Amino acid sequence: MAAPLALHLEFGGGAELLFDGVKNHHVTLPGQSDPWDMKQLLAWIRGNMLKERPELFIQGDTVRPGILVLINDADWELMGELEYQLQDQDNVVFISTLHGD
Amino acid sequence: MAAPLALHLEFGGGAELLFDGVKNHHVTLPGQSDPWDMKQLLAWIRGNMLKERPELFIQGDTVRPGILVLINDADWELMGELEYQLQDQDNVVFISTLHGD
Amino acid sequence: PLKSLTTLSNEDIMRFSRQLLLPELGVPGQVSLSNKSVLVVGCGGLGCPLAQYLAAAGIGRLGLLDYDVVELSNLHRQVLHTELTLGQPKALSAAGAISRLNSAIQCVPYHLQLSRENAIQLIQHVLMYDIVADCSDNVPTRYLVNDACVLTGKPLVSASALRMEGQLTVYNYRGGPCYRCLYPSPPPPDTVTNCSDGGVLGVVPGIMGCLQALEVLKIASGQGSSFEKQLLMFDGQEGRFRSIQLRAKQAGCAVCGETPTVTQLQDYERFCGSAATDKCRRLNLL
Amino acid sequence: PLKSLTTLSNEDIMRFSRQLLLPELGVPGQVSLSNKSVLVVGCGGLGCPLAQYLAAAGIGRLGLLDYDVVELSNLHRQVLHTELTLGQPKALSAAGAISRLNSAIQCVPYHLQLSRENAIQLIQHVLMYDIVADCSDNVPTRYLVNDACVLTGKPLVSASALRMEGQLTVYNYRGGPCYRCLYPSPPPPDTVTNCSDGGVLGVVPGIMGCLQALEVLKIASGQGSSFEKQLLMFDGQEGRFRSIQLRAKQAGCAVCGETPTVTQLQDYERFCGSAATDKCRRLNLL
Ligand SMILES: [Zn+2]
Ligand SMILES: [Zn+2]
Repeated sequence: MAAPLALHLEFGGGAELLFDGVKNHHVTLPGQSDPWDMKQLLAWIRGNMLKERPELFIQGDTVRPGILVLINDADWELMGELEYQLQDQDNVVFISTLHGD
Repeated sequence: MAAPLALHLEFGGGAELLFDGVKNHHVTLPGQSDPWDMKQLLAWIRGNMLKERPELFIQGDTVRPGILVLINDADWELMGELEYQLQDQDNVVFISTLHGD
Repeated sequence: PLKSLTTLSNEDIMRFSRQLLLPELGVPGQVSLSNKSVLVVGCGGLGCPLAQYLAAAGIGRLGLLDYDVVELSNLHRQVLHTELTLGQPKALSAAGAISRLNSAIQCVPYHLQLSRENAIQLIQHVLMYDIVADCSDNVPTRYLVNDACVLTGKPLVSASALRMEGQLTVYNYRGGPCYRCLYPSPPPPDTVTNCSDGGVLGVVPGIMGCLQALEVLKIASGQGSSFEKQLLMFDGQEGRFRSIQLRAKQAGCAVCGETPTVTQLQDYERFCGSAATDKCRRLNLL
Repeated sequence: PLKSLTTLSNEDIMRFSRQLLLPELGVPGQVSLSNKSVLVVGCGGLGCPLAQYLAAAGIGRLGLLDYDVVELSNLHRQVLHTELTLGQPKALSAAGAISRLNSAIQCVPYHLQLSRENAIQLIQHVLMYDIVADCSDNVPTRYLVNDACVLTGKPLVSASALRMEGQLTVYNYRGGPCYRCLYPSPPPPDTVTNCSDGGVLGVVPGIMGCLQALEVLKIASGQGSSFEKQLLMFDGQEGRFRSIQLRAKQAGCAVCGETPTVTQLQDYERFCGSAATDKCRRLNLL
């Protein structure tokens, strides 16, 4: 049984508008027998934080195209993407790509 | 007898020109009985790193007017200035004030 | 192609004296700038400050591409245009302002809507330039410009701005990723917000366009960029910059990967499900 | 003082529509901008982009102060001036460019060398403005402008640039330090490098001037600044920004402290041992 996990979640580039316009969220994931991974975090966000139109954030079991995920200031592709095992105090950023001039 | 101390020293805003134009220096201060403080670090820089015209960097026992000292990304005034006791892996920045348009 | 200069004129030495003093630039760097050409895709909030500072710094040739005409609602951020050029094509309005600042710059305006039909024309334009700056205002154009740069081997300095935020990356440069490596699939059209929908504080694209100009100048003068595997994010409300380490070039990328499926330009409006303009309003959700 | 507006005209609503969409600004923020006045000290590499974006955003009145005339060596970074305004006072050249961009802005040029003799005049100018932006090119002027702001209670948004580096801080604002709190004594004259001596890449003051404009706009619209107790440092070669936490206002400060000794403007050239211009060359060591 692993201990609860404190995370700093950030949303930017417009993605925060799906979370009441709040960019910074300090959340605690409950303890569970296996370590938390990113796939589970996305399901948890969907179940606990997303109020409406979850398809604007999540499609299938990953984030929708056009949202970049950063784990501790690095592209999540460098960290294992959905399989990354979260550590206590990790910083996870979901940033919507901007297209405007 | 304290262990040797590894520091990251940075010079910017033109102060690097007194150090062969090199902005980043990783240095190790030898172990000594008392902890190293900023006053001693300045004397060590003067004795070991400054090649010429030390008065352009140090005046009396402190830095010359117009150089700002930052310890771990905070103004050294918040950290005790000359009395601050250095810790292993500290980052110390000496930045010359810019005046140009 | 530009004729190749090897020295500076006396007037150049006077004009650029303050930057010739820089050890990072010097006479060789300045000569290199004067032999380089840059295609600016979009003469809006990013393209205006970018073109302004590239011309001021002595880039040899600037291509200025835009499909649009100057409107009053542009002037809060598109600072090369003026009340007197309202209604003119932006590419022409920008070229006029540029030549008042530095008449020695070769300035080539392209008043052009990018589409499937003129894709071959675009590739030929891109081929004539050394560096491309993406200052566009819509998703299809960003994929189109990316693919054109990969197919012609040109570095792409890309910035974007919306509301009070900005992003900057250099694509397809020294082993770094291209835009498709990062974003293999386009965003669903109803998640895309542009400046017409979401608004933008004018000086935010000003900041991002200047940063973009700096990276173009560093590449053009031979210093190299800091952003070929990094994303710079700016939050103007918090006054905060953050640098993010990006993935390497992806072996499976559809255009720059080992077995590319995109070997010529495509229909990007169909690919993205949206038009290559920022005019038509969409669901304003993200 | 500016006459106080409470609504926007239809033309304003068109012109500023893209920034009116921002929840951080909106109509109240835009009305507030149109009722604010900003004194820009120095129409050079920082002052040009700053004034350009403040005018574009709809600041009600801009004071443009400079002692100098436009030279060819300015044009690589001072982008409001043009080949046609060479030899003109910079304050006038800048005012002309500003009114082409937004003719509704009240633009007041001051062609003026700051000195002990016109210190009282300066204080009276400063009193008429809501916010001061220091875009000057020399040390005596930076102390003079700081003291004038403290004595009149105005926020001072200060930036500087040299070579490929820039710095930005907001002084004398919401309990933060003033310039003298940070730098109680002036630097020895032979350690001071200006742009004439050390050079500067033009787009670096472009970036810093835009960032300075953003902080002015945030203060003028009531959002407040991010930099009243912070120093933003930019290294253009590494493409790196860093925010430094600064000391609070100092009880012992000679001008903003509890028992100030500076209660009126002084002779700043004597205090600094150098002239209030960037013309005369000095030892080029730092
Ligand atoms: Zn790719
Ligand atoms: Zn003070």
